[in-house]
This record gives sequence, structure tokens and C-alpha cells, in this order.
Amino acid sequence: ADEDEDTGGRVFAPPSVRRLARELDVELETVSGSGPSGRITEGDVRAAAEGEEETEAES
Amino acid sequence: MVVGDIATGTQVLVIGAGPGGYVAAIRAAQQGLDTTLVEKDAYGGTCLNYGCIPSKAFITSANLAHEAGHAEEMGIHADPVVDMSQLRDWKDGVVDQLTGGVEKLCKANGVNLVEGTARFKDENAVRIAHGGEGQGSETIEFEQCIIATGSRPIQIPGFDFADEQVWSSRDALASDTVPERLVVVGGGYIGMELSTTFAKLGADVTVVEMLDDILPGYEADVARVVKQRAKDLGIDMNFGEAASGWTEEGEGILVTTETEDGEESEYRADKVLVAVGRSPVSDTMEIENAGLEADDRGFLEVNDFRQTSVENIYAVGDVVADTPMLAHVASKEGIVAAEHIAGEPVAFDSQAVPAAVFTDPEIGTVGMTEEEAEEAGFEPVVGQMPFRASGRALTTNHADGFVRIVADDPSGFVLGAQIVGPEASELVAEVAFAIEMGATLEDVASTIHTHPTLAEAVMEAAENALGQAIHTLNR
Amino acid sequence: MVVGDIATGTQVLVIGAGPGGYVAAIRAAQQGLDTTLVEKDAYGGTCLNYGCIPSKAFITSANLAHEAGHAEEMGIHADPVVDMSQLRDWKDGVVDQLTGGVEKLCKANGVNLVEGTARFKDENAVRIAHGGEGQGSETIEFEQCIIATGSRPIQIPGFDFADEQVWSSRDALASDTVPERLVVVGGGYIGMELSTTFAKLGADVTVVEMLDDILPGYEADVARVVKQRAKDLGIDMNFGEAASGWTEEGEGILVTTETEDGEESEYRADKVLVAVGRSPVSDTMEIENAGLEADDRGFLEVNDFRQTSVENIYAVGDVVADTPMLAHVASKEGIVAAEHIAGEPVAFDSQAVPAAVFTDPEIGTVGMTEEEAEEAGFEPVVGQMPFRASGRALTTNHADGFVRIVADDPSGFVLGAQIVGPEASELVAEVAFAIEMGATLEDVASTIHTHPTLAEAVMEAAENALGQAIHTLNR
Ligand SMILES: Cc1cc2nc3c(=O)[nH]c(=O)nc-3n(C[C@H](O)[C@H](O)[C@H](O)COP(=O)(O)OP(=O)(O)OC[C@H]3O[C@@H](n4cnc5c(N)ncnc54)[C@H](O)[C@@H]3O)c2cc1C
Ligand SMILES: Cc1cc2nc3c(=O)[nH]c(=O)nc-3n(C[C@H](O)[C@H](O)[C@H](O)COP(=O)(O)OP(=O)(O)OC[C@H]3O[C@@H](n4cnc5c(N)ncnc54)[C@H](O)[C@@H]3O)c2cc1C
Repeated sequence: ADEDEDTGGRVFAPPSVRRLARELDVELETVSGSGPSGRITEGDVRAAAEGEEETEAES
Repeated sequence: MVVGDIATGTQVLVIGAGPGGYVAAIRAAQQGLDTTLVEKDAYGGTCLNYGCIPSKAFITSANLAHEAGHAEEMGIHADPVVDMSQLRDWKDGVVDQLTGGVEKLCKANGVNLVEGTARFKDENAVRIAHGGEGQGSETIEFEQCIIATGSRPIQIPGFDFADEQVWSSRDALASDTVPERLVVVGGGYIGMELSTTFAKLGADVTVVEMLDDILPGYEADVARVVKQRAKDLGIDMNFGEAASGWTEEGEGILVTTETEDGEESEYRADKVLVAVGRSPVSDTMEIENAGLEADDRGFLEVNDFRQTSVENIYAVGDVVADTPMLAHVASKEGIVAAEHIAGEPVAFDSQAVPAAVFTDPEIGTVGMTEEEAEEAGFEPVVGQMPFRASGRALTTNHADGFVRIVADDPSGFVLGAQIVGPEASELVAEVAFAIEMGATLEDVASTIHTHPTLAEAVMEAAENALGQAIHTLNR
Repeated sequence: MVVGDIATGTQVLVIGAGPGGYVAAIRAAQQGLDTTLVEKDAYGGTCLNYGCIPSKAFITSANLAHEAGHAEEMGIHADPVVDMSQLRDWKDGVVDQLTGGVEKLCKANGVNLVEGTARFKDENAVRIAHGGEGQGSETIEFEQCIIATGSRPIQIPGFDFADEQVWSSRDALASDTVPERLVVVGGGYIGMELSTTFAKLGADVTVVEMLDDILPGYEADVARVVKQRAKDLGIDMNFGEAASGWTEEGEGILVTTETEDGEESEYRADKVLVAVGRSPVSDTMEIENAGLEADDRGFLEVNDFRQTSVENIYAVGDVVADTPMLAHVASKEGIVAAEHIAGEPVAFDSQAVPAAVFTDPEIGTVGMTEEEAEEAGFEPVVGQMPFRASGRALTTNHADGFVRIVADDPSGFVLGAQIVGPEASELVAEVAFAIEMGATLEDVASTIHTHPTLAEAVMEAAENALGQAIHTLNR
């Protein structure tokens, strides 16, 4: 599907990764996945969380 | 015995012990919360007592007897007779075992069990009315409440479940006789499951459906497989007719229907089963006292954590708006509510809800159809595997139906499946899991599937979508 | 008709049309390769003609007849009689449909079919000897070859399959009568599947096994469930005894066994089925002409792409060393070989191979046991769900057995499952997929599973491993 189309809230990340995202306060929609076809992995979420922290620390 | 009004307190109060409520209560207790579960009727709710479980028990026996009686092709010569009161007793035994199990599991996890009807006093207390006379009442104060009061069958004008000739699904599943002639009003999943069952048990079954097909909500080619089989079983299906009333006639009854144009038809029967849907039970608890309001159909609206408009009051299961009225949805919602109260990072974030219909053959669906995928902005690619090309299906002599898998192109993400055929209810599990995992067609296609199994058909459907099926031609 | 030796050429030559060979040939053709498939006997190989498919057809009928005859508890009164020659005909019909399908699929995908026995001339050519007399021979030159010659039943001293009293599994599955008394030598999966089947069809079955348990390779608590059921079916199991010979006695035969200490026993029977294993077929093709050598047991060694020591010659299926002799392994290997030849980035990289045993109840396993996980350096955590706590299992009246899931702690990665119980062969598919996906216990546990299904038990086992099962107590 086209990247920019709104596909009804479907996210492509395993349940455990989705839970981790909530735990770490990461918006899945803002994470770009490194898995097959862009699937979001645990590592992607952790990296996003750390990135967030860094940005916060800088400001 | 408790007389007079005494007040006790609990952290979490759960109202209703169906698959929504008892699961919520057990999970809340597992999270270390002081939990109380109130039930006015029977542990296990509709599902264990009058729904999923008894219907599936009847279906098993009806299937076995019918199959054995129609397997000459496989060399089996038998003339099975079903003793309906024995079947009923066996079914009751299964139900008792499971409801007893629920009670034990609640206790073992430390849930306080209270029998009675809960009614809100305010947003932090309910009054419990006990069943027996002179039992007095009890007030329970709570920090959080989970409403899991479920649903009841819809009655239609002219058909009163109090009359012994008029059956709800619950009455049908409590019966210890097979009516000679049964009219079933409603061709939805409950109506079709019971039509098939009673037809196999020997009843002369007539289905009357207002719409123009059975199993509304399912795609036409899925419903068609079940409809054809129902026809073969001698079930007479009539569409575009609404049941308008019934009268006694001789030993039996006469059921009247009407088309939109006012054309009337009459069907002779011994019982009429009304299975036109279920409505939420939100009127037993005086929710207005807690500041809650149901929508015009009686459902409660909730957020992702199953909180109602009153923050400390949650709702799960059939009483909730917008999610399918299914036992496994109720249980999942119960878990989400309980864990959210406990502060866990949960949400009702399931990507797809599988559903099964235990007709002959079974239906199992999950996620999007091709059409729904298109509407959602995907570019769907579809793969199909007919069971007549499946070695396992042929060796079980059940080769009608197919597995269809829907995915996004070119990402390959699995979006849905429609399965009709043997064990469809089980096969859908793998696809549901694939959807939750964010798996692709290739993931499914390149996983080794045991031979000979029906699950191979899921793999083959994925291969077919990729244009590289082995056991069916690729388009 | 071809007379004399003519030479043709092909890109890919596949020898043997079992589930290894025909799948390889179809996939090679799908990849655009000019492909020729040689088979000396029947399309579909052992699996479709003498193995998986006929055995499962017999099992279906035996199960249905036996169940219907033993379901009074569920209210079913029946006295089914099985007409064995009708059953055999039905089974033959299923086989014909599937083998005909294989032939059609090969042709539709553009595979050239050649009947005959292939023998290597050198590493780029085989000579085909046609079956009929005076058919002459044919040389086929190839660029790549895939050997898929499968396996045959092992004969043991004193028992010659040529004698009509001595059955191989193939003879048993071709029979149109049920022997009154059947001795089965070997308690492996083929022996136990056939023992159960013939016991249900009315034979008096005695199993003789050299080891001290049935189903070697399966954990004791898994085998125990099947053993108990076999006992209940009246199967007499004798361990630590090796069959040493047989003699005719009166109308029947007398089978002699011997313990390690030389103690002899005798069993009266009408037939003796020898099911002690299968050995690879690598001696039909003069492989030495191609510079190939089998190991001392007759297997061919291959690399991850299924190449033998001769680079352009691949081997797949039962003839290959180190992978389980199973149809779905053969097919997967066939796909890998074909795609590797086509230059695709494939390898036989499956993380786990599921396997099923179609006894009563079924067994389905995949990946590691707890012990294997420990040996592999994981810190296994295990979760279990007994089917007697499953609503679906109780409603099918098949509640023996359990689902066990093995995972790594604390990563939660799913490593394996051992399932014994109803539809275990199907249920294992979800866990196999979870393993391939690198999924965790949490992923399995938080996926909604349809109620009421047996697949819920997989979810419950995962929840149990996480210490949060609802329907069973957590340890
Ligand atoms: C014939 C039939 C077949 C079905 N088959 C299936 C199936 O195969 N699969 C499936 O997923 N679903 C099936 N369903 C639907 C399933 O039964 C429901 O989705 C499920 O029971 C909903 O669970 P619940 O916990 O929300 O409510 P319920 O199971 O309805 O339980 C609600 C409980 O709350 C109690 N209660 C209500 N008000 C109060 C009060 N004020 N105080 C105290 N207690 C109260 C009720 O007595 C009841 O026990 C079937 C239903 C029927 C009728
Ligand atoms: C009773 C029984 C039940 C079984 N049940 C199961 C089951 O439930 N699940 C499962 O996974 N497995 C089962 N198996 C095992 C399964 O049948 C084998 O694993 C599978 O058939 C192996 O496939 P293959 O392609 O390697 O070889 P095969 O199926 O053995 O096919 C090899 C083919 O090669 C041909 N051939 C041999 N030499 C030559 C030559 N020189 N030239 C031309 N053709 C040649 C043979 O005629 C044969 O057709 C069962 C086996 C038996 C006996």
C-alpha cells in the first residue's frame, strides 16, 4: 500500500513490542521499523525511546 | 446468613461472572488486587451455561451420530440413534464441570465470590440483592468496578419466550427432546448452528430470515458453502421473510411470516426458535446512580482501556459497544481492564479478532476481507487453497470449502483470512497470530507445516498469494 | 513407443516423484527451469501411495466407527460395522485423486514426466530403464539433478515381506480384511498408528517393542497418554522383546520374540506387521557413476542448499542424512534445492520441524523439549495446559492430554512445544510459526484466540509459563 495512506490504525509490530512502546511512552506511529517490510521491532522501540531521552536531555 | 444492610469494601468489584467478568476478576486478583465478583445466576455466564459450551456439546454429538450414519462410502454401516435426554445429561455434566472449575479457579486465585444482583448506589458503591427471600441486602464499596453483565436474546413482537412453544437458544439447549418440526427465525450464526444441529438430530428444520442470505456479515462465497450443506441436510431456507406471529394448530403450531410487500407465508412446526440477535444487559444495575448512561441500544461506550465515561468504572464483554459480542473478546477486555487497574501498560490493541461459526462446515475468519482491505487503503493481494486439493481434508472425507488469505501488496503483511471447511475454527488461530505479529505472506509460506494437516492449506493459500503454490494453480 | 537409446537434455532432472521430488520439480518449473521428473512406480511416492495418505484415511474411518460405537455417554447408540473392502476402495479413491492431482499439477507447471528407473551414467547424465519389456532405454543429460528416491521399510531377519503372513506397512494399508489377531513388531509412530487403527477395526493387537517404551524420541509423559489409551483399546504391549521369527501354526502363525537375556515368548497371530523403521533408497541409481557415495546406512550427506558432494547433484527427502524422514521435510528440501538451482537466496534454515503422530490421541511436537533447551544453553521456562481444563476439549469428549510450551527465560522466546491430545497435529502449526517468527510467550499469550477452540490451550500454556494462566493454576 502507499505509505501515506491511512490504513485504519493497523500497526505492524508484535504484541510484545506494542506493549513495550506503551511502557516506554513511545508513539508507534512515529517509529520507522527495521524489520521485513518495515515491521517494528523491539530494538526500534528501544532506540526511539533513547533518542527521545537524548533530545530531552539536549533541550 | 446475612440479614440487614452491612457494608464491606473491595478494591475491585466485578459485576457478572461470564467470560468477561470471571477472567477480569481472576486477573485482577493475580495482580494482587483485592477483588470481589458478584453474580446473580450462574458462574460462567451465558457462554458456559447457555451459549458456547452447551451448543458445542450438542454439535459434537449430532455430528458424530450423523456422520457415522452417513459414511457408507468409507465402509461404515451404522444406524445411530440419539437418546436426547442422555445427550442433555452429558452436556449438563460438561457445563457443571466447567462452571465448577470457574468457581474453584476464582477461589484459588483469592477472588471473593458474592451471589446476588448488583445495583449501583453511586460511583463507589453497589447494593447487592440476594436471591432468596429474607436474605437482606449488602452494600459493597469499591475503588474500581468492572461491569460485565453480558447480553440476553432479543425478543420480537408476537413471540414470547415464556410460551413453551417459543424457544430462545437457551431453551433449545436445555431441551431433552428433538421437535419433529422446528422453525428457526434468524439465519445468523446462532440460528444456523442450531438449525444444523437439530436437523442432524432428526428435526425437520425450516429457517426464516429477513435478509436475503444466511450468515450476514460473512462473504457470499463463504456463506454459500454452509448454505449448500444445509440444503443437503434438508434444511428449508426462506429469505426476505420476517416472522410475524404464531398460533396453536392441532398438536403443533403455525408460524406466520411476512415479506416486505406484505406477502404472508405459514409454516407448520412443533417449536419455533427465535434467534435474531442479542442485546446488552445494562438495565439491571441502575447505572444512572453511578452517573453512567447507555447508548440507545443499551451498550456502554469505553476507551482503549475499557474505561467508561466514569473513570473508575470499566465495562467489558457483550455490554460494550463497537466490539463483537464474543466470549474471547469479553475475556480479552476483562484482562485489559484488570491489568489497567493494576497499572500495567496494556490496551485493547488487538489488530484483529478471530471469530468462528460451528456450522457444517465450520467458518473461521479474522481481520480484513479483500474488500475491507481495499477500503482501508491497502492494495490487497489474495491467495486461496480449496480443501479438495488438501490431502488431509480428503482423508477426513471433509473436503468442502477453502482457506483464503488477504495481504497487502507489495509489503506482504497479512491482513486477514476467511476459512470455511473442516476445523476452520482452529485453523484461523495461526492467521490471527500472523496478523498480530505483523507477519508477511512469506513468513507463513516458508514455515514448515506438518503433513498431512489442514494447516498446510493456510501455507498453500499464502503461497498462492505469492504466485507459487504447489498444490493449486496460481493465477 | 521409444525403442533404442535416444538422448534428450534437461536443465533440471528430478529422480523420484514423492513429496520431495514432485514438489522440487514443480517449483523448479515455476522458476522457469526446464525440468524433467522421473518416477519408476507411482506419482506421489511413498507418502501418497503407501504412507501418510492411506494411513490417515484408514484412521479416519476406524476413529469414526469406533467413536460412534462408544458414545453412549453422549447419548449415541450405534453398532457400526466396517466393511473393510469398501474402506479400502474409498482409500484407493482418495489416493487416486491425489496422485492424479500431482500428475496434473506437474504437467500444468510444465514439468516433463518420464516413467522409468533412473541410473547415473556420469555426473551429467542418467539412463532411464522403462518398466515394460522391450521398451528400450533413454539417456537424459542434465545440468542439475535432484535425487528424491525416498526410503523403504526395513526388513528384519526371519521376516520376509514376500510371505503373505508378514506385512509391511504398505501391505497393511492395502488389506481388505482385518486380521483377527495382529502382532505388530515395533512401537514407533508407524507401528502405533497402525496398531490403534486395526484395534479399532476389531483386531486383537499385540505390540512387541525392543526398547522399554512406545514412541521412542517422545517424552515419557507424552507417550504415556497414548499408551494408556492403547491399553484401554485392548492393545497388549510388550517391551524389551525383539521379534526373532515366526512359524505357521494351524490356521495362523506363531511369532517368537526374545529378550536380551534370551528369554523367549510366543504370540499367536494371523498376520505380523513389521514396522521397525525405514532405510534410505540410494542403491537404485548407481550413484557411484556420478562420483557419489552414501554413508554406511545409505543416506546422502548434503549442505544447507541440499547439494551433495557433487555440486550439481542435490538430494532431498528421506534419502538425506540428519533431517527427520517426514513428508513435509522432503517438500521443504525440494523447494530449497529447486530455488537454489534457480539462484534464489534460499537455504534450509528452518528453526524447527513440526512432527505429528496420528495415534489416539494425536501427538504434535515442534522444536525443543525442556531438556533439549537446557542442553542447548537456554534457561527454559515451561508452561502447560491440560485439555481437561479446556472447554472445547470437554465438548468434543476428548479431554486427555495437554499442551506444553517451552521458552527461554527471561527473553521469552518460544523454543518448542509438546502437544498430546485432540487435533495436536493441527495445533502445533501455531507454535511452529511462533518459533520461526522469533515470537515470545507474551506474543502468543496476548493474541486473542477464538472461544471455544483447542487452540486456546496454546495460549493458556503460554500464559501458564508467564505465571498468569486463567484456566489452570500457576505454579
Ligand atoms: C447459543 C449461543 C452460542 C454462542 N456461541 C459462542 C461461541 O461459539 N463463541 C463465542 O465467542 N461466543 C459465543 N456466544 C456468545 C457468548 O456467549 C457471549 O459473547 C459471552 O457470554 C459474553 O460474555 P460476558 O461476560 O460479556 O457476558 P455473559 O456471559 O452474558 O455473562 C454476564 C453475567 O452477568 C450476570 N449479571 C447480569 N446483570 C447482573 C447484575 N446486575 N448483578 C450480578 N450479575 C449480573 C449474568 O447473570 C451473567 O451470568 C454464544 C451465545 C449463545 C447464546
Ligand atoms: C505408513 C507410513 C505412514 C507415514 N505417515 C507420515 C505422516 O503422517 N507424515 C509424514 O510427514 N510422513 C509420513 N510418512 C513418511 C513419508 O511417507 C516420507 O517421509 C515421504 O514419503 C518421503 O518423501 P520422499 O520424496 O523423500 O520419498 P518417497 O515418498 O519415498 O518417494 C520416492 C520415490 O522415488 C522413486 N524412486 C526410487 N528410486 C528411483 C529411481 N532410481 N528412479 C526413478 N524413481 C525412483 C520411488 O518409486 C518413489 O516413488 C509415513 C510413511 C509410512 C510408510
